Amino acid sequence: MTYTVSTRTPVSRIAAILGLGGTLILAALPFFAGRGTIQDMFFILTMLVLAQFWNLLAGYGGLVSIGQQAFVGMGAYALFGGVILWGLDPVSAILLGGIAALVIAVPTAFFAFRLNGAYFAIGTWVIAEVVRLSVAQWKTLGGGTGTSLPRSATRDMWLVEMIEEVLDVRSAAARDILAYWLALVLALATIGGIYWLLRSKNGLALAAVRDNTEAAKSVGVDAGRMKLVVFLTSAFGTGLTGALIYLQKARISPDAAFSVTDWTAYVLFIVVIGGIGTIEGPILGVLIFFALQSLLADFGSWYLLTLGLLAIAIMLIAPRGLWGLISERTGLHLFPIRRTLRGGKLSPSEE
Amino acid sequence: MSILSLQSVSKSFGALTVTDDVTFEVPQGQALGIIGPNGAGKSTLFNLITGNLTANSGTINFEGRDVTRTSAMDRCMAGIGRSFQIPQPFEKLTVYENLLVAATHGRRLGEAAVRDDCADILERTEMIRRANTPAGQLSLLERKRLELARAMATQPKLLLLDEIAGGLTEAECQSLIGTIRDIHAQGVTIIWIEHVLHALTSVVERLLVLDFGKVIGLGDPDAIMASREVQQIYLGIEV
Amino acid sequence: RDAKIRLGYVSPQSGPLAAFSDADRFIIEGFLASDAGSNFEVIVKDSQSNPNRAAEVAKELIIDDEIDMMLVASTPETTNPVATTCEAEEIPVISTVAPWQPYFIGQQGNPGDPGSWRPFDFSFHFFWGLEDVISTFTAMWNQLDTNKSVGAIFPNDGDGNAWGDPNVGFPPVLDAQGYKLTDTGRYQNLTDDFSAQINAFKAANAEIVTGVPIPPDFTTFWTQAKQQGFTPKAASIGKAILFPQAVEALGDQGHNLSSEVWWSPNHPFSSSLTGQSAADLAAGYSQATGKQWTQPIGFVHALFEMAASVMGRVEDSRDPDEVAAAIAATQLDSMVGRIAFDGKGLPPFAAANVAKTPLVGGQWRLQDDGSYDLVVVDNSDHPEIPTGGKMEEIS
Amino acid sequence: MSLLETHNLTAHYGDFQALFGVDITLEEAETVAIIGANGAGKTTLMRSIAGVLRNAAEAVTYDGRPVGAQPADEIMAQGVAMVPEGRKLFPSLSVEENLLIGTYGRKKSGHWTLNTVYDLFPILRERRNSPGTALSGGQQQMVAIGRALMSNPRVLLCDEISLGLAPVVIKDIYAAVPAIKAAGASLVVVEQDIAQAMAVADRVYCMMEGRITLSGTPESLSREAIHDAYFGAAA
Amino acid sequence: MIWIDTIIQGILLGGLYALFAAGLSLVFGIMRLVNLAHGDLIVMGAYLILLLVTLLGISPFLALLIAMPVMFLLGWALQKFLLNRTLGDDILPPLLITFGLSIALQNALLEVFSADSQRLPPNALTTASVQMGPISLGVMPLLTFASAVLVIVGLNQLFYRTELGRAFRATSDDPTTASLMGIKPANIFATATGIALIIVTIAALYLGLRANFDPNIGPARLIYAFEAVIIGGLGSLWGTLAGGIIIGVAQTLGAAITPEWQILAGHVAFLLVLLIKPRGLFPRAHD
Ligand SMILES: Nc1ncnc2c1ncn2[C@@H]1O[C@H](COP(=O)(O)OP(=O)(O)OP(=O)(O)O)[C@@H](O)[C@H]1O
Ligand SMILES: Nc1ncnc2c1ncn2[C@@H]1O[C@H](COP(=O)(O)OP(=O)(O)OP(=O)(O)O)[C@@H](O)[C@H]1O
Ligand SMILES: [Mg+2]
Ligand SMILES: [Mg+2]
Repeated sequence: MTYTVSTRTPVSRIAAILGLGGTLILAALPFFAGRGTIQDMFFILTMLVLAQFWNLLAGYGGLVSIGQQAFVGMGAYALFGGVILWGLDPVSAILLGGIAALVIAVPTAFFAFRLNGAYFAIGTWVIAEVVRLSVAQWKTLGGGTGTSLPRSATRDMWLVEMIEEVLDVRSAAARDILAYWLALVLALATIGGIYWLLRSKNGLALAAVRDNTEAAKSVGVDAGRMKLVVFLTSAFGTGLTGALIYLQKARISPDAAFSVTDWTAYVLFIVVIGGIGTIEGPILGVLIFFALQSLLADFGSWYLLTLGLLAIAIMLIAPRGLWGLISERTGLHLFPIRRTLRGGKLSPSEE
Repeated sequence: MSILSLQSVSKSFGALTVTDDVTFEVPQGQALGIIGPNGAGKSTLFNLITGNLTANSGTINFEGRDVTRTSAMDRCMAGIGRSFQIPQPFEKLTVYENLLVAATHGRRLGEAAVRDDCADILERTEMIRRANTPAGQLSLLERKRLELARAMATQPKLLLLDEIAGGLTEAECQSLIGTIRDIHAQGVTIIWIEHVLHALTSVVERLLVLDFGKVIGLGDPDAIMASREVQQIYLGIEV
Repeated sequence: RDAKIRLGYVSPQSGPLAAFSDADRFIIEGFLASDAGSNFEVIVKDSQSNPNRAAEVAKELIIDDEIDMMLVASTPETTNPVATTCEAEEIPVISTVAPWQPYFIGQQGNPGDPGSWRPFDFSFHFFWGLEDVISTFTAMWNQLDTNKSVGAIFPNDGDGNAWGDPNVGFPPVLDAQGYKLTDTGRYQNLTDDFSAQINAFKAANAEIVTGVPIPPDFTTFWTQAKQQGFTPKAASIGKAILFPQAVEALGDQGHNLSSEVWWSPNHPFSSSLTGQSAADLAAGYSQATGKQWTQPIGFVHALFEMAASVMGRVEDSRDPDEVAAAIAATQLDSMVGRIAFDGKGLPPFAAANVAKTPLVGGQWRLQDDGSYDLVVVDNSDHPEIPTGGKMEEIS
Repeated sequence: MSLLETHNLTAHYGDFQALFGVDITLEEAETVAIIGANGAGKTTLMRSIAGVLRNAAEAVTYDGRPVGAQPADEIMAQGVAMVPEGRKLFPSLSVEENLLIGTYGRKKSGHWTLNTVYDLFPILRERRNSPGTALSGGQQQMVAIGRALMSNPRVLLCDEISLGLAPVVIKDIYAAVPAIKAAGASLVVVEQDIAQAMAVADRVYCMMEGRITLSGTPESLSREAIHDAYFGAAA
Repeated sequence: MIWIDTIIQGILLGGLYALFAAGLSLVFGIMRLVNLAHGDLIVMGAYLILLLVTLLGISPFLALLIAMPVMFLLGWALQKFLLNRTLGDDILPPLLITFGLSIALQNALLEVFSADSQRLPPNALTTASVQMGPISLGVMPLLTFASAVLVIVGLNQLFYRTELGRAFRATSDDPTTASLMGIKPANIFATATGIALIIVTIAALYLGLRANFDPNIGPARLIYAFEAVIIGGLGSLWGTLAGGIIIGVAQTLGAAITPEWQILAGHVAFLLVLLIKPRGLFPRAHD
């Protein structure tokens, strides 16, 4: 009697093919799209990465953090420090950003993991404030004033010259394209990595912990370690993203880099509106967020007012987010993780 | 050698002492039954053995190692498997995935390595047809079977079963007895809490009676069942 | 040329700094209605007082709206991200309403290391600098009889760090002029308690207070100072008491607070665009909006004067290098005085990018009807601007 | 017309169905017992009647009115009180406050007041100011019963009030039942202790897997029949 | 002497924080609701008082009396029709809804009142002080502190002496069982939020009298309020006062060393307390 296991569904196969095609188009985008599009896509991709990592934390790990700005800011400041103080190339300094975020994530976890639920949320927020206030004392990087990346550093960045030549664009545009490609790689790696995690036995364990922690422990799942790994991973990824975002902005200040609204509240909005606990949710969420911003941002406070009201409305209508609503109605999963056992006594007629 | 030994183990919730100075040993390979009135502390005793609760005092040894303060996960890895009285399935996962969690994490193996084992356990517990059903949709009986199957998937040396026969029809009960005997025959030590006495006595070699958190009897099942005290306390029947 | 010249304009129109932008609409409408203005299209973006947002909208203006030149106003929180973006994008930008040090030094990679500072190619700025505010403040204090002991409240933000800077800020100048400065360190904005500073000032027997706090913090400080029995003879404060509403919020405690004055209806300047005098402009604003005049009005107006002047002197407005060269060559008599990037009064490193405008000192005087009037009390650096009275002690 | 009836009552916890069409009746001044194995659905039945789990309006009728769709507080206000399984005292409240909460929002008086409850369970008078949860299990159960009585209910639902109690304490608790009936309440008693149930009830329902499998007066039911209904038909 | 003054000023500052926190403590304690809009509600209260003061020309204290019932009704409706629908084990829905409420409120205030910073008209009391030996204490901070203590005494009376208070505590322990006792948890929660908004109005009065406010100033104070609630212990009102004082004193002590550490010191004190007592100083025995 032999059994096989598969997670694919017909829909997911189509989705995979479409996804592959989409990825190729996205990779080739700089060859035919204007700079505006590239920048919009950069914004979408970086917000998507932040959203995926927050979703990993809150949606899969049950760790509702409102202190993600600590990792964005830390990653960004590490990039500036690496470039300005130690003369690193900006592209390699992005990695430094991820590592710096990881380094502060360790003591943060030590502290915050003693807290639960709402306490955890507030605790992470306070820690992020502590990091912000401490970084604001870092006088060589401008303290509370902030600082800008020297133009020489960004101009001579790796690959920029090559892109300039190959695509025949100005240096500023080449930098955008490089940043876009980096963001694309990061986003694909993030989605791929999270999908891989969810399909691994550790992903299964995460789901089990989410369903029933006590029972999960009783079958040998190390719930504490799972959470720690998730926390550190998302800190690292968030730090990388922070560094990349500020590489592109080229100017930093503590208030901007550690903004709870920009890097946590909007991210939370994206995930929850799209659908928490799914990979599809943040993708849908970031598109909605971007659409709203492009349509309404010029209306100043009316834009933010609308955003706030929309958050309330969607939470009341679709508590599991828009993707939750869609997949409930249609049973659609673009990233299926359910393992289906086939064969043996489960011959098709009995299935 | 005894696989499990408890030395003066006590546990209380606030003012309520639920496990009161319990001492006993279970020899390797034995099947021990536990009976006692509702609220006697049977399930609590299980929770103490598995690490879901920590004892206030006393020591618990498993395979000669003191495990009193170790976590539920560590004890699972050491070889203690359990079913919950109130089934605790991972509701969003399918039956097969429920087993997969237990097998891959309880035994630190890869998914491919445990696939056939899991399927085999599902067959033996007659759950194979439900393999791809989310556990949240199971009926109570199926949930209880899943509890057993998931516990087996961790390949325990000591298996703790908490009221898995309640509510079964006689035929189902017999098949369950068969399954448990099977497991036992493979050398797994079993401790089984059960109110369905005929099922229990047809498997276990010794019986432990718990009342108000105290051990009030331990020995040969027939002798224990014959005692007047047990008849009165347990069956609530005036004899 | 048939197409209009495209100007991008960024300012904090919402959020905590929105008061700076109250007159934007009035000025821009006036500009577009003027003769020169009819050649222009102005695309206005709101930074929402948020530096992240400021950088984003700057990029949008450059890339999506394909502007020819950027104008940006009001506080380093908005000017710096926009100017940095333009510099990177190689788009000419003119900024104002931020002292030039936080603008220039704040955009350097390592603000602590003057050796590493570099001039900009496309970024230009006109306003006054810290040396002006220091000289104006000390001139005002010198009108009074004090013990020359000064307490300072400098926050940890763009302005505060510049004012308190040991090289370019207050400390060296005050030292040179024989003032004793008590600076307790950079506090965070939105601090709720200033007793540490007040205690330190009392201990130093400070008779003068200076600083550049945000309005709520100054109110907290000033109220607490009174409660705790600290009563300096002079209080010269930047930023916080710029707007009449902020002074009115102090009740009668605002009387004789002093501040830097960069523009007023009494300034003897007129517009190169419309020929209006400063008084005309202020009166026009009050008439159109029903609000009292504020200092940014003149500078936002001058920003558009600059745009008209620069673009009038170029062949191809779409050529960033030509436009940048035209800005650098500006010699304009504007609503805020003469603007020229001739390095006058500036250290060599900033000479190419900064033009200085005149600064005088003023005092808020409580009127009988409960409102406040800003009276120029010191013009020692710019005698051409008339004074309306003498410096008075806070009683 | 009976005081309380259920008609084809069902209940779900998420995807899981716990009750499958349960019909029971309770007459005025009657005591019925519901017995069954663990997980049979006894508690679920009580929670459905009390309004914690909602149902179609017609699924539960009380005094002739359909009340199945009403929330717990409204059902309580009409005179159906419950002693929940596991006592569920409010830990932040003292014994006396726990009792008083039973009268929340009600001005109507009746037989049961603080005094009469203390007379019924004198030990509570001594412990009136202790936190409710500092009491022994039996005393806590007394508080839970007293708390339900304070509302002077017409129907009292008791879910496993002997659970985890010593036989002597159980005797004390059940000794209070005649007084409760005398004060005018009809009782639904859920019990796992069959003997106890038989002793107190006028009629008995036996449940298995969410269904009623047997009902009748205690005298009419044999031990074998109960055993079958309890654990499934014997082979 | 300076140290004593520093500590006393810190205690008085703690009174302000406790006042900001008391309403939050009530709501958090009873419903486990993390209300991110609390700071903005305080600012809204300040604008309401300002509006009454300017329209009717009355004293702020009189305006407070009019504003309180208005805010109560608002809180009641907010809870009943919006927040009640988000309660449950999951903390995310209330987090997102109150965040939405927070930015909606900020921007609505911005539209109506503009970004100009405002202040309730100062009066003689604003800068008045009493001399205690060498230390000069502001009347307004003293009044703020006294109000915080009064609010907490009042809430304690309500909680431990009234039928409503019993219902609050019972519902907080276990809403399901409370409903079996004839309590409507939805209404109890609505009443609690209503009362919280009455306290918010009192906090708003002092916020407006103390310094300038503008529509964006709410969130900055929210974090201190949360800290005070958490280090005090869930549901402990005196704990909230203690928490506020700890943060206030930590801030003034930190500032006395150097103002750069002022706010940092408050946060660090919070983290230290939680490191030693993860459930706060006065946790409830259960939960
Ligand atoms: N976490 C807990 N907190 C407080 N009391 C508890 C807790 N867990 C169990 N108890 C109490 O401990 C006592 C023993 O419970 P336990 O579940 O061990 O009984 P049991 O013998 O398994 O009963 P049953 O046969 O009904 O399953 C009961 O009175 C129960 O209410
Ligand atoms: N909150 C819940 N969520 C999911 N399932 C539940 C819940 N409560 C009860 N159940 C399930 O419903 C079924 C009936 O439970 P119920 O508590 O009504 O049984 P009972 O007859 O009262 O049992 P006991 O004798 O143990 O009290 C059981 O299978 C139980 O696991
Ligand atoms: Mg049990
Ligand atoms: Mg039950």
